[in-house]
Formats: sequence, C-alpha cells, structure tokens
Amino acid sequence: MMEAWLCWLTPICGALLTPILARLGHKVRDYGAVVFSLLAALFASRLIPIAVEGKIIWERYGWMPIPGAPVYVGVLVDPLSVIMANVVSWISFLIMLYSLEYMHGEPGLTRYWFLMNFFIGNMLLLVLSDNLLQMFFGWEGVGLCSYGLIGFWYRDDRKYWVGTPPDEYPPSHSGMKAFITTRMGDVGMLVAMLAIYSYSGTFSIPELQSNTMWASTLMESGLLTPILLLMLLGPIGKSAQFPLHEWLPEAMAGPTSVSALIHAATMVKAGVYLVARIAIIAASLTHIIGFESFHTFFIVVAWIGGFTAFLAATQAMVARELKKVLAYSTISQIGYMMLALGAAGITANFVEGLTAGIFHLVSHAVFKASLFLASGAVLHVCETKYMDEMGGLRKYMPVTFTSMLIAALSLSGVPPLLGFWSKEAVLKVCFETGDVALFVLSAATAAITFFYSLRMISITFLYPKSKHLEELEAEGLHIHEVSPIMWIPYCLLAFSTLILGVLGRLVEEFFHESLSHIIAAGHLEAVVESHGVGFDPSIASLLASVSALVIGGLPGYWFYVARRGDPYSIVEGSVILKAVWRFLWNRWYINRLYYILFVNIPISLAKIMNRWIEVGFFNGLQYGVSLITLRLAILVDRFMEVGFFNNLQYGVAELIARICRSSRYLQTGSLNINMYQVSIILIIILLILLVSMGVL
Amino acid sequence: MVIWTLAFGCCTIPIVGWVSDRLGLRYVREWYSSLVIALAFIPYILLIRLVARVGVVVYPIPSLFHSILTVDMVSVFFILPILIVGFASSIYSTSYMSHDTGLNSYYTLLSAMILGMIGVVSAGDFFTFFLFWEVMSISSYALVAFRKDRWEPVEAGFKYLVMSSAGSALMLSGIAIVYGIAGTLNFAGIALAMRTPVLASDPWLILAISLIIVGLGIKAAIAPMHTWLPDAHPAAPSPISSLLSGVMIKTGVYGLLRFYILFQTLHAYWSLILSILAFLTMFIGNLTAMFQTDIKRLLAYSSIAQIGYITFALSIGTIQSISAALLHVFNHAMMKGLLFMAAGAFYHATGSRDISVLEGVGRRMKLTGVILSIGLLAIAGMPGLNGFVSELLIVSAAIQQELYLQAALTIINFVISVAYYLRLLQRIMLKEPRSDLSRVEEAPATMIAGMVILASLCVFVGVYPSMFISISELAGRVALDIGSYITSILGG
Amino acid sequence: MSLPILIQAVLTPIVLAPIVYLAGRRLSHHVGWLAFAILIHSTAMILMVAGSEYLEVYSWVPRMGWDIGFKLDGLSLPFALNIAVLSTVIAVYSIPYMEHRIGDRPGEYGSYYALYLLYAAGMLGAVLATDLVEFYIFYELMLIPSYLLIARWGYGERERIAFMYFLWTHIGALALLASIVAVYWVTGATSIEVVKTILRNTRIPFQLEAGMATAMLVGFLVKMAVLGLHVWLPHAHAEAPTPISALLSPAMIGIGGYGVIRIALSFFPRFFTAYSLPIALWAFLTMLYGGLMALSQDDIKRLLAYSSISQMGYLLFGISSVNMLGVSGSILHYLSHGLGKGILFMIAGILIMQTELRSISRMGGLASKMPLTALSTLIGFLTLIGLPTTSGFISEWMIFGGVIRSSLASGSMDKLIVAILGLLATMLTAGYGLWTVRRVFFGSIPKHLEEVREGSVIALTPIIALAILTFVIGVYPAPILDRLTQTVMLSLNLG
Amino acid sequence: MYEAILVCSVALIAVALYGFYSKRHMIKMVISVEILVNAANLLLIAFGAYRAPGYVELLPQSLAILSISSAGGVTAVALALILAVYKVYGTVDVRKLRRLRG
Repeated sequence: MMEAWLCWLTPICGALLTPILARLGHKVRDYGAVVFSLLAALFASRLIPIAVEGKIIWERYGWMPIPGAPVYVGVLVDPLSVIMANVVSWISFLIMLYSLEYMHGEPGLTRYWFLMNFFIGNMLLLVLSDNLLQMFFGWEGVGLCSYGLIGFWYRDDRKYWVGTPPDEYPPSHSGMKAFITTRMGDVGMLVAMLAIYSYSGTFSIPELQSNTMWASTLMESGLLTPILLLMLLGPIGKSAQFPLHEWLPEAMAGPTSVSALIHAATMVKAGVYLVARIAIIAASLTHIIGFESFHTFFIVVAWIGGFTAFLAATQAMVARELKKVLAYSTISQIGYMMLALGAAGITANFVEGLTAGIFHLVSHAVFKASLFLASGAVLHVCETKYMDEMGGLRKYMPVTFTSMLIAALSLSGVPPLLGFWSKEAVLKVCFETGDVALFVLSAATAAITFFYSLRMISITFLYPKSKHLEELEAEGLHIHEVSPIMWIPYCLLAFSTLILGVLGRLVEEFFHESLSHIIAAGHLEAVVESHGVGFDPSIASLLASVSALVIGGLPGYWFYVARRGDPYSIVEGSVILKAVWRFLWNRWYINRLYYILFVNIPISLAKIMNRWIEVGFFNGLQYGVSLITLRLAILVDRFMEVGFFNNLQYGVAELIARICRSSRYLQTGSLNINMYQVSIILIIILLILLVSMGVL
Repeated sequence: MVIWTLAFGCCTIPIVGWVSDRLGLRYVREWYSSLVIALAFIPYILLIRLVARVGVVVYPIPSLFHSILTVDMVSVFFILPILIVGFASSIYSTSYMSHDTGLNSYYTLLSAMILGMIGVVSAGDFFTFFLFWEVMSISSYALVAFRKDRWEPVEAGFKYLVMSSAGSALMLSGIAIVYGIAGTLNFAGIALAMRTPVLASDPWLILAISLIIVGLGIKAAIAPMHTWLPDAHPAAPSPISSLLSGVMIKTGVYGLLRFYILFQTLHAYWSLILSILAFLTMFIGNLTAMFQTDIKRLLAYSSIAQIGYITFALSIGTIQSISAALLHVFNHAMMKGLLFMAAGAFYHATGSRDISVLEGVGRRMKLTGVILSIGLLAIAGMPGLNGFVSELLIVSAAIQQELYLQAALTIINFVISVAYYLRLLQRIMLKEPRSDLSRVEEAPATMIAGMVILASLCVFVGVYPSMFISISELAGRVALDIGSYITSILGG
Repeated sequence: MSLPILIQAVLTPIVLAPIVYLAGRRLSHHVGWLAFAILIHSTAMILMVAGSEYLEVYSWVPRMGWDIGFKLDGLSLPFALNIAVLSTVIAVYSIPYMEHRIGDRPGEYGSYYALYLLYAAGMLGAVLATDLVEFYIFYELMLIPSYLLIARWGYGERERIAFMYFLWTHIGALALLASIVAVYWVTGATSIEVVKTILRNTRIPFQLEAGMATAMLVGFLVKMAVLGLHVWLPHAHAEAPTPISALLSPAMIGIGGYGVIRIALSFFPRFFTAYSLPIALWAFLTMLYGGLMALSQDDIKRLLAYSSISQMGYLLFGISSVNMLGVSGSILHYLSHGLGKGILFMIAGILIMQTELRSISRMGGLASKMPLTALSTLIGFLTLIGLPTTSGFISEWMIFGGVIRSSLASGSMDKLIVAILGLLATMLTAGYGLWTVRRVFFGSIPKHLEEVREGSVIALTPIIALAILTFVIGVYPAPILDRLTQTVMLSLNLG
Repeated sequence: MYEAILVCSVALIAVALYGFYSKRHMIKMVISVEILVNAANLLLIAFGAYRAPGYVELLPQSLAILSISSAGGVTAVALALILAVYKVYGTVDVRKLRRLRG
C-alpha cells in the first residue's frame, strides 16, 4: 500500500524540504509547500476505492525490537481512516492554498510552511497509523505544530492577544497553554496505552481487536473501565472537551488559516477519531467480555460530549470576537460527535452511532473550515477581531457573505444543508439511548447554535457600518472583496456543504455502508438489546431539530436580523440576565479556576517550597508549628538559620568546626602537661590491662 | 651490608666535608652523602635477594656479646622507605640547606639518623635495638634543633628531647622487666619464653608492656603522647621533617609490630589497647589538622592521623591487616615525605609557612604545585594513587574481621581528612594570591629532583600496586609466622 | 585477548593530557582542536567495536584478583556513546566558550583541556570497567578533574561550591567503597561478572544483602542527586563553567544510574524487588521536587540543574520497576537526557556569552535575534518533555511502561498510582520547559538586549549535531534498543 | 632483696614522672630524664642479678652501660639546647616555652 505510506510521508518530506526551498526563493517555497499538500491529498484520494469496497489493508515493519513485545511501524487502511485521511488532506490543501494569499508578506513564513506541512504529515500519520504508539507520535506531532502555530506571532504584539478581558493572553502564552493542557490529557492516555501494552504486549490496533486476552484480564482485575477512561483523557484534551476544553478559545491567537486547519477541521477531530477507534475495538470485544463492561465508558463519553456541546454553545452566545464565536462553536460541535460515539455504544445499533459521529465530523470539517476561512477574510479586511467593530460588510463582500451564510446555516442544521443531516443523525442516535436528559440537552444546544449563528452573521454583515470601519475608510482604506485565491477555497467548501446537503441521505448511507465493513471485519455486529424507546427515533429527531431551529431561530431573528429589540439594553436591565451574561462571559469561571489550580498554585507552591524547604526547612517547620504551639516555635526558632538540606550541611560543618577548634586546645604547648598526659596514659593502659586480664 | 655502608658514610662525611671546605670545593660533601645513601641500595638489593631465598638473615655483630641483626621480610620492607626518603631528602638538602652553616655535622647526623633507623628495624635483640634507637634519637634531636639560633627549633627540640628520651627510658625499663622474665634479650628467645601461658597475667609483664607501649607510642606519636610531633616536625628543616614524619615515627610502629608479635599470648589485650589508641589518634590528628594555619603543622597533624590508621590496622592483627599496615607505612612515607618537601620548597621560596600567605603560590611554582597536588590527592585516598590502595586494604581488612563500626569510623576519618587536604590544595593551587608572590620562583632542580622521586613512586604504586601488595602480603605473612622466626634464629 | 581497542579509547586521553597541557602554551585556545581530535579517536574506537559485545581484560593485581577490563555491551554502549559523543562535541563548544571565559591568559587553556581530557577518560573508564576496584578508581578519577575545573573556572563562590561538590560525592563514593569491600569479602572476587554469578548462586542473609545494597545505593544516588542527597548539585551545576555543566549534568550524574543498574541491581535483585515501591516513591518525589524547584528558578543554569535532579528521578523510577522495559528505558533515558540537557546547557552558555546574563527575567524576545538558538532550546526541552520523534519519548514510555507493567504484574495498586502520579509529574517538565522558552525567547525584546546577535558557528554546530542525534534516535531507536534490551534481559536476568 | 630494688626502681620511675609535670626548671626536667634512665638501669642490674645469682650477667649490664652513655649524650644535647633556649628566650622556665601550641 504505497499510497498510504506516501500519503503521510510526503508532507513531512515537504516540511523538511521547506528550509531548503526557502533558499531558492519565496515563491518556490510557498508554492512548493502547497504542492506537497496537494500530493498528499491526491495520494489520499487514491485510497478511496478501498473504502468503497470496504477492504482493510494492514502493513507493518519492525521498529523497536523489544523482546517479547516488539513494536512495529505500519499503516492501517480501512474505511474510517480513508474517510479521515481524505477530509484532512483535501481541506488542508484548500487551506494551504488560502494561506498563499492570507499570509502573504508575513515574516517567518518558512516556519509557517514548515509547521503547516509538518502538521499535515503528522495528522495523516495519526490517521493512518496501525498502532497506538505510532499514533501517539502523530498525536504529539500535531500538538507540537499547534503549539508552534498558535504562537506564530511570538513577539506578542498587542493586536494578536486573545482571551477574556481583563486577563488577556499573548500568543506565546496561548500556545503554551494549549500544549500543556492537551499534554495533561496525553499523560492519561499514555498510562492507559502502556497498561494495555503491559497486558497485551502490543500496541497494534488490529491485534488488540483480534486478541481478547488483554481485555478479559483487565476485566477480571476491574481495571478495564478505569483504563479506558484514562485513555479517554487524551481525546478529551486534544478535542477540547470538558474539562480540558479551555485551551481552544485562546488558540485563536494564531493566524486564521491555522485556526481553520488545526482548531476546526483536523486536529481537534483527532480525539474523535481515536474514540471511534476505541469504540470499534470495544465493539469487537463485546462478544467476548460482554456489552456491560464498556457501558460506563460509553456513558461517560456521551455525557462529556453532550455537556461540552451545551457549555460551549452558551459561551458562544456572548462572545465578542468573531473567531471566538467559531471557537466555542467548534468545541460545541465536537461535543456532538462525542455524544454520537458515546451513544453508539449505549444503543442497540453501534454502526449507526459511529456513522452519525463520523458523518458529523466530516460535515463539520467542511462547514467550519469554510466559516473560519471566510472570517479570516473578514478580519483581513476589517483589521479588527471584534464583531462590533465590523458591520455592514454584506455590501462590500458579497461572496464572503454568501458562503459564510451557507456555512453558518449548515452549522445551525438548517435543511437541506449537510449540517442538517448530520446533526439529525446525531440527535437520532441520542434519542435511541433512551436518556431523555441527554436528548433534551443536545436539542437545546441545537437551538442555541442557531441563535448564535444568526447573531454572528447579522452583527458582522447586516448591522450598520461601525465607527471603526468608518475610521478606516477615513484613513483612506478601501473596504473590498478579497482576492479569488482567498475566496475560492471557502466558497468551494460552502458549495460542497450545499451539494452534499442535497445528497444528504445518500452520503449518510455511504458512510453507514463502508463503516459497517470495519465492524464486520472485527467479526461481529453489536449484539445488544435495544433500550426501551417508545417513539420512532427518526421522527423524534426530525421533530427535535426543527423545533430547535424554531426555538433558536426566532429570538435570533427578532433581536439581530430584524433588530426589533436591543439585546444589550435587555441584558443591562435585568439583574438575573446580567448575572447569567457575566457567568457566560467569564466562561463559567472554569478558566479562572484552572488558572488558580494549575498555574498559580503550582508556581507559588514551587516558590514556597524553594523558600521554605530548599532554603530552610526548619523555617518552614517553624511557620507551620507556630500555629500549633508557640512554645515549640521558639524552640525551632533556634534552628532558624540551620535549615534542612542546605543548612543541615552548614550546621554539621559548623559543629565539626567547633569540635576541631576545641581539639586544638589539647595541644597546650606546655611540656609539663605533655608529660602529664604521658603519665596518665601509662596508668590508664596499665589499668586497662590489669582489669582486662583479671588481675585486678 | 646496608648498615656498614652508612656507618662508613657517617665516619667519612666529616672528613670529606672538612677537606672540601679547605679546598673550597662546593657541594662535594652534599653529593658525597647522597652518593653514600645511594650506594646503600646495592647491598640492600643483595639483601633482598638473600632474604627472599633464606627467609631470615642473621648477622652477629662482632665484639658485642650475643647481639645480632636479624633481617626478615618485614625489616626489608621497612628499610626500603627509609632508604628512598633518606636519599630524596639528602638530594633535597643540597639546595635547601645551602645557606646554613655547620653542614658537616648536618650530613653526618643525617646519615647517622638513617643508619639508626635501619639498625632499629633490623635489630635482632633488645641490645641492638636500643643501641640504634638511641643513635637515631640523639641524631634526630640535634637535627630538629639544627637552626638553634631561632626560637622555634629550640623550643620544639627541647620538648621533643625530653619527651622522647623519657620514652626511651620508659621503654628501657620495660625491656629490663621483660629481660627479668624471659632471661634473654634476644627477640626469638623472648618469643619462645612468652609462649608459656602462665606468664600472661604476671603483673610485672603487664607493667612491662605498658611501659613499652608508652615508650614506643611516644616515638610513634600515638595520641595522647603525640604532643611533641606537631612542634618538632614543623620546626625541623624540611628534609628532616620529611624523614621524621615519613619514616622515623614508623620505627615506633615497627617496634609495636615486633613486640606485638613477640608477646603472642597477649594479642587480645594488645589489640584492645592499640585500637583504642588508634581511634583517639585518628580523630585528634584529623580534627586538629582541620583549622591549622601553618602548612607544615597541618601536615604534622595529618601524620598523626595516618599513624592512627596504621595502628588500627596493626590492632586487627590478621595477615591482611598487617600487610595493609605495612603497605600504608610505605605509602605514607612516600606521600608525607613528598608533602613536607613541597611545603619546604614553598617555605624556601616565600619565607613563610602560613597558608594564607601561600595562597595561590602553586600558580607561580607550577611544578612544585603539581607535585604537592599529587601528594595531597594521594594522601586523601584518591584512586589511582598509592594512598587509596593501602586505605582500601585497611578498611577491607577491618570489614573482613566484621569490625563494621571500626571500619565506619575509619571511613569517617578519611572523609574528614579529605576536607582539609582538599582545602589546602584549593588554597595553594587555585586561589588568587593574597600576598605579593610576584618574585617567587620555581624551586631549584635538586629540590625538584628529590620530590619527583617520591611523586613518581606515589603514582607508580597507585597505578601498579601489584608488586607492592604482594611484597607486603608476604611480609605480613612472615611477620605473623612467629614459629619459623624462632626456628630460623635459634635453630631446631 | 582481544585487540587493545577500548583501552586505547580510555587511556589515550589520559596519556596525552600532559601533551595537551604543554601544547596549550603554544597554541592558546586552538589547543581545543587537539583535544577534539583525541576524543574523536576515542569515539571512533568505541564505534569500531560497537557492533557486538566486546571485552578486553588485562591483568593488574593478580594477587588480589583485581583486573583491568573494558567491556562494551548493550548496557554500556548507550553510556559510552553518550559520554564519547558529548565530550567530543563539547570540546568543540569549549573553544569559543573558554575563550570567552579565560580570555587573554593563554597558559590556562592547556590546563583546562588537559583536565577536560582526564575527566572524559574517567567517565568512559567508569562505564567500561569490568572490575569493581577498577570501576571505583575511574569513578573517583572523574571527580578530581571536574572538581578542579569547577574550582578554577567556575562562577560565584566557586571554591566553596567545588569543595562541597567534592565532599558530597566523595562521601557517597566511600559508602560505595565500603559496600564493594563487603561484597569482596562475601564473594572473594571483584570482577563484576564473577561476583554477580556468585551472589546469584549463594543465599546470603537478606539483612546482609540489604545492608550492602543500601550502602551501594546511597553511594550511587549521591551522584545521581536524588531528593535529599541532591544538595550539592544545584550549586555545582549552576556555577561550573558551562561546558563542564554540560558534561556534569548530562553525562556524569547518570553514571550513578549506570552503577545502580550494572552493579547494585545485578548483584541484589532481591533487594530491589522487595523495595521497589519505596524506591519508586523516592524517585517520584525527586521528579516532583526537581520539577517544582525548576519552576521557581530565575537563573537559567540553576533551572537546568534542578531539571537534572528531576530527570534523575525518572532514571531511578525506571530502575524501580526491576523489569526489562523499565530498566532499558532508564538507560535510554540517560542517553536522551544527555542529549537534551547537553543542548540546553550549551544554549545557556551561548546566552551567557551573547547577553552576559543568566537571569531569565531579564531576557525576552530573543527568538528574532537568535533563531537557531531558540529552535535548539525548544528541541532540547521537547526531548526532556518526551515529545514523540525525540529520543526522550522512547525512553519515557519505556520507563513508565516498565513501571506500569511491574505494578500490574505485582498487582500493587499503590505502585500503579505512583506510576500515574509520575506521569503527571512530566507535566511539570512541560511547564517549566515551555515557560522558560517563552520567557527567554518570546515576547518583546528589552532595551538592553537590542544588540544581541546569534552565537558563533563553532558554538552552535555541536548543539545542532546533538539535536539531530536526538531525532535520529527518537525515530529509529532500533540499533541501540536491540542490543540494550537483549543485554538487559540476559545479563540482568530481567523479564 | 631483689624486690626492694625493684620497688625502689618503680618508685624512681614515679619520682621521675612527678618531676616531669611539676618542675618548671629546664635542668630539673633533664634531671628527671636522668632519674628515669637510672630507674631503668637499676631494673636491668637487678634483673641481671636475679637471673644469675652470684654471677655477673654480661648482657643486661652492658645494656645498662650503653644506656648510661647514651643518657650522657642526651644530657649533653639537652644542656646545649637549654643554653640556646636561654639565649633566645632569656629564661629556663619550661612553662615560658609555650609559643608552639594549638
């Protein structure tokens, strides 16, 4: 399967070649980079027949010769990975194209192209990998690129800062935050991977699927669920799910093309992809160790997804920055995918849930990439990131407006766009779980989604021209549509969401068909009893999506499109609403809590330890003990200067020095005393001898 | 015969000196005395071969009743450092003492002292022992106080004289009592007589042993009888210091070893006393050395500590420990001789022994500095140099006898001693000079030559200890094999 | 008897050190190239026999059964390679750095490089030694030159710090010595292989074994500077001349780990199995403590020093698993820590050379002035963090894999928790690493650094060489791993 | 008879030791050394007589003679030193000789 290898190797080679190409000239470097991503996309598309046929191809070569449990490097080409690879590579290519114009003239472009291509390569590596360890390479590779690209403007000019005022963060900080937060999840994932490895002696996904020993052993020791949940931490971090979702809004500090590529279309989907993989493995194992063993895991996945979807959507309602609306919306939509995958494991029909998740993944990738790219164009023109400093752009940028509108409607799930079908599929699976709360939550989220989409579109495009724009025009800047090389990519994406939307059912069928092959390859269907559902799921979900559209759309239309009421004054007028607004604006205070817990506390802890333990343990002892008893504290106070680690040494040294000095007094210099010593020792020796010999 | 060579030297050096003074020839006397000591190596090598073949060589001394010299492996092992350090310090003296007067007597006394030491370690009875002991002692008194117009040598010399001669007298009293019990002064005869277990608790014998331990202990500078040493060794001219510290105090050790073997029924008690004294000595030596400001005084205290290690090894009393002690005697002679010579070179160049004045002097006198560093690292027990080998053997002998506490205490002492050796090294070699040392120049070639001999031996033994370990082990084995000692001297 | 190859690698630097010293007067700082050539020779000698297990034995003190032997097997290969490569490239790096540090005193270059060679040879000898006494001799031989190097060309209170360094490690070494002597009397041999066989086949009382193992462990752990025995390290590493820091931290302290694996672990596996959990806990605390301390440092070299403490915690953590995966991981981690920390200390040196600063809070925005340095720093830290494609990842996953496997195998929940906590502690590495990168290289440039320029080519080349090596091992570890795991499994009898 | 001599010589030893730490005059110190040597000589002679009653035992007596002569040498050196001390310090009080200490 040469294509599969080349698919991920090409962009990586392209990345490594970038510094060399840069020597040949800017044009060569820029176009060269795009060509490499195109090549990757072409290789990926050559894999499509395999997916259509539902074949599974698995190739591997030796890598780490660990006795008894060797690690290989390989590719696994099955419908899931082919779908992912195509989505990733084609969207990447479009975004690379877009970057040509968008990033034109920025300093540090060599770095940019390097990281972009390196990212694409790693993402494809992740997707096509046949084992967990190799996947982890790609996993961390994309994380690294994300770190580098978020902090692309590492000089931290004020205009690139993002975050919730008043505590805004410079790009370099945001990059670090993203890296460390996702890393936190990765740690858990690594533990789980290693634990599984310890039991199974392999990282290989197909082997884990076919070899069941490890799972039953884990099952018996009661560790299966904990380990799966630890494994889940990785996807949670990477896909920005609650509770590790806080890095993504700040990740908007990077260039918009980066946001589109990494933080909307591809990298954040890696988590979903991995969960899908786990789900497939789990599904293959259910006939051995029973359905119940995975139940908790799937419920947790579903609830994390559902809750995150709601959480982020509410935050998107009050966001002021255009890109942050999209960022929150991304978190929220990924929540949907997780929800679908979780529901898949709970419901009777595993394939359906999987299909819903992957289907939503694909459709989201398309419309969200389009939205981001379009918003990048808007930002480019308006030279601001705040929506209320835009307005009235419909006139000036009709193409952008149209494509953004289509994409936003697709996001909201308006029929017959692609988003409608995928969201409906998710809602349907969700309904099938029989968990009403979950279903209501997701439906409510759908409503909110429509609300903020409308808000975003109208504030940006339909509102009257803002002061900021007038100032810009006064400065002689002409507000105009962007060049074709920029708008072609996002128009293309918006167009495809429309086309695919029209073909919606067929697309879903196709996904269903090809994904069911994988499960079949894993030897089984999910043999699960259906949960009691008293209502036809299809109708329920249709009903839910339509009513959600109505519930969310009406107020959105009322306030923002028709502008019948002023939302600001309403919020200002009501104490409760204002409190709610502030709560949402501060991101449910989660961010602040995290900073206290994971940044301020460790650093101050470190400083405290440095001061108290490293410099003086006894100082610290005194500090603590003085609370208990003053008397003891005074005692300890004597040792104030004699600290523990450092100071113990000085203390001992001082003691030795004192002994040494006192030993010098033995040398009195008086001959009389010297001879006296001689006489005394003579008598002592005599006495010792006499006593020990028993004479005395 | 080694002794005759040196005795010949003793007699002829004054004549040669006088003649060359008359003729106005410089350095003839110096070279002559070095030559005499060097010549002594020839009979020494013959002696080694003889001893290796025969085991114990017995020389009756004509015209002195029954007095004999008996040379066995132990004696041979002791003679070697005496000759080497003696030779090195004789060469070293050539330039070191060139500004002094009365050099005829200096060199005569020097060779007399070497003669005395060699005699002591090859004596076969108490008469000979005492004879050479006194030769050695008296010449050393004179040498310590050689620069008699200064306060320090005079004061130190007098203290040394009183303590040491009191020690000799105490030892002589002990010898007298032993004679009274055994009826002979011959070592082998005494050993034979001491095999009777009844004697073990004879109060007179106990008194005799106490007197002998104290008498020898004074010479060996075992605490608390060490007080003369830190005064006398720094006060003496540096070549003499290196002889005193390097080998003369070891004659006391030799005596302790010899008598330890002779009184074989008393081993346990003897070990007890020695080990108590050994730890006292180690700690006092090391702790007191820590804050010395005078470089030679520091080295003197360090000698005390080293004597503590050796005594400890003796007190264990196994073949391993005795051979470790012997090896350490040799090693310490090399290291301490070297260190005193290096200190003397600094003194010679700067006129000061104060470490704070000498700070950074190693940068001006690079070669001497490097030699000093070798000595210090060796004595601090750095692997690859000789000190490490014997210290390792001492500790391992202790551990073999399951004396864990004692081994631990010894290791603690090693650590303490490393501290001051290293500080000395640091201050001499690394610090920026505090005082004006710009006019300081490298030591003269003969002084360097004396030091290089010892330094190269330090390195050689450290890198290739095999030969010395085997010899010392052989010596240790011979030392403890009292039966064949008696047979080979008394016959049958 | 095999060809005298390894003995060349070890003894050539020692023998030629005086020549380098003498040449230093004539050649001034160019004498560094001579040292470089000598070390290249040593490296080449090692590479020449790196293919398979290779052993040379020379008789030394037959009476006591001491030999001088040199052995290159899968276990010593990563160590020897790391030491050889690091000391070679740092010899090059020293040329500009010591020119900066010594300046116009040509006499001192000779002594610097002579000591440097002795130091490198000492380390090489220690990891190749086959005899306990020989090992001990080399173990101490690396101490003296490094002590002198710190005391002579260090910073701050260099004399006191060097003294402290010497005393601490020497005390540790004496504990080791006592244990070696005890082992000698128990088994009557000093050859590591022979002693191992004898100890495996005789049942000695567990208390005795525990006593010997503890003394030995303490001896090695002082050198590794694990929590409680670490006092000397932050001072010594921070104040040493930077090339020496770059050898102390990545190459030397890990030899303590080598000792634990090669000697203590192979002699006393029972002890390590029995006390696996406390050791793991101790290692975890070391990781945590070192990481937290690093977080609160402002001096860049001090930060790196604490980070070394933390990384030594990983090494010990891997050892505490007492299985093939963990122990091999530890050994590999020595290598990757060596590469990463070598890069970082050299970077610190470049920063000192170019900015005359060590305080992180006074730096900032340097990435635009010195892009290559910034990139290498990032690579260095990423290796420590354990990012895949760097060698750090390979070693870290093996370490944690080993610990998790041993905890699962023994069914010890406590140990599993410690393992998870240990992995969480890697977050601290990411924290202080990236934070440092951000504080030093990102953001706006302060006024006083406007004139800063990129470091010299000679200084950067070694860094880049190490960075490339990091990736090579990270992507394709098989050549090392192959031999390593085999040796660990066979010679330590670990599954 | 022998016992009396023996006791006498042990007493001499005690006297000498007493003299060592109570007398401050340097010449008295030297005299103490002489007393000590004489105690040893006395012991030698006594034991010589004890071992071979009625005869002259050569060995111990020659040792005694040796020790007497060596004591003479020691005394000579000592007196020379006392003279030197007197020149440098201007006193013969041994307790004034305390510059070397510590």
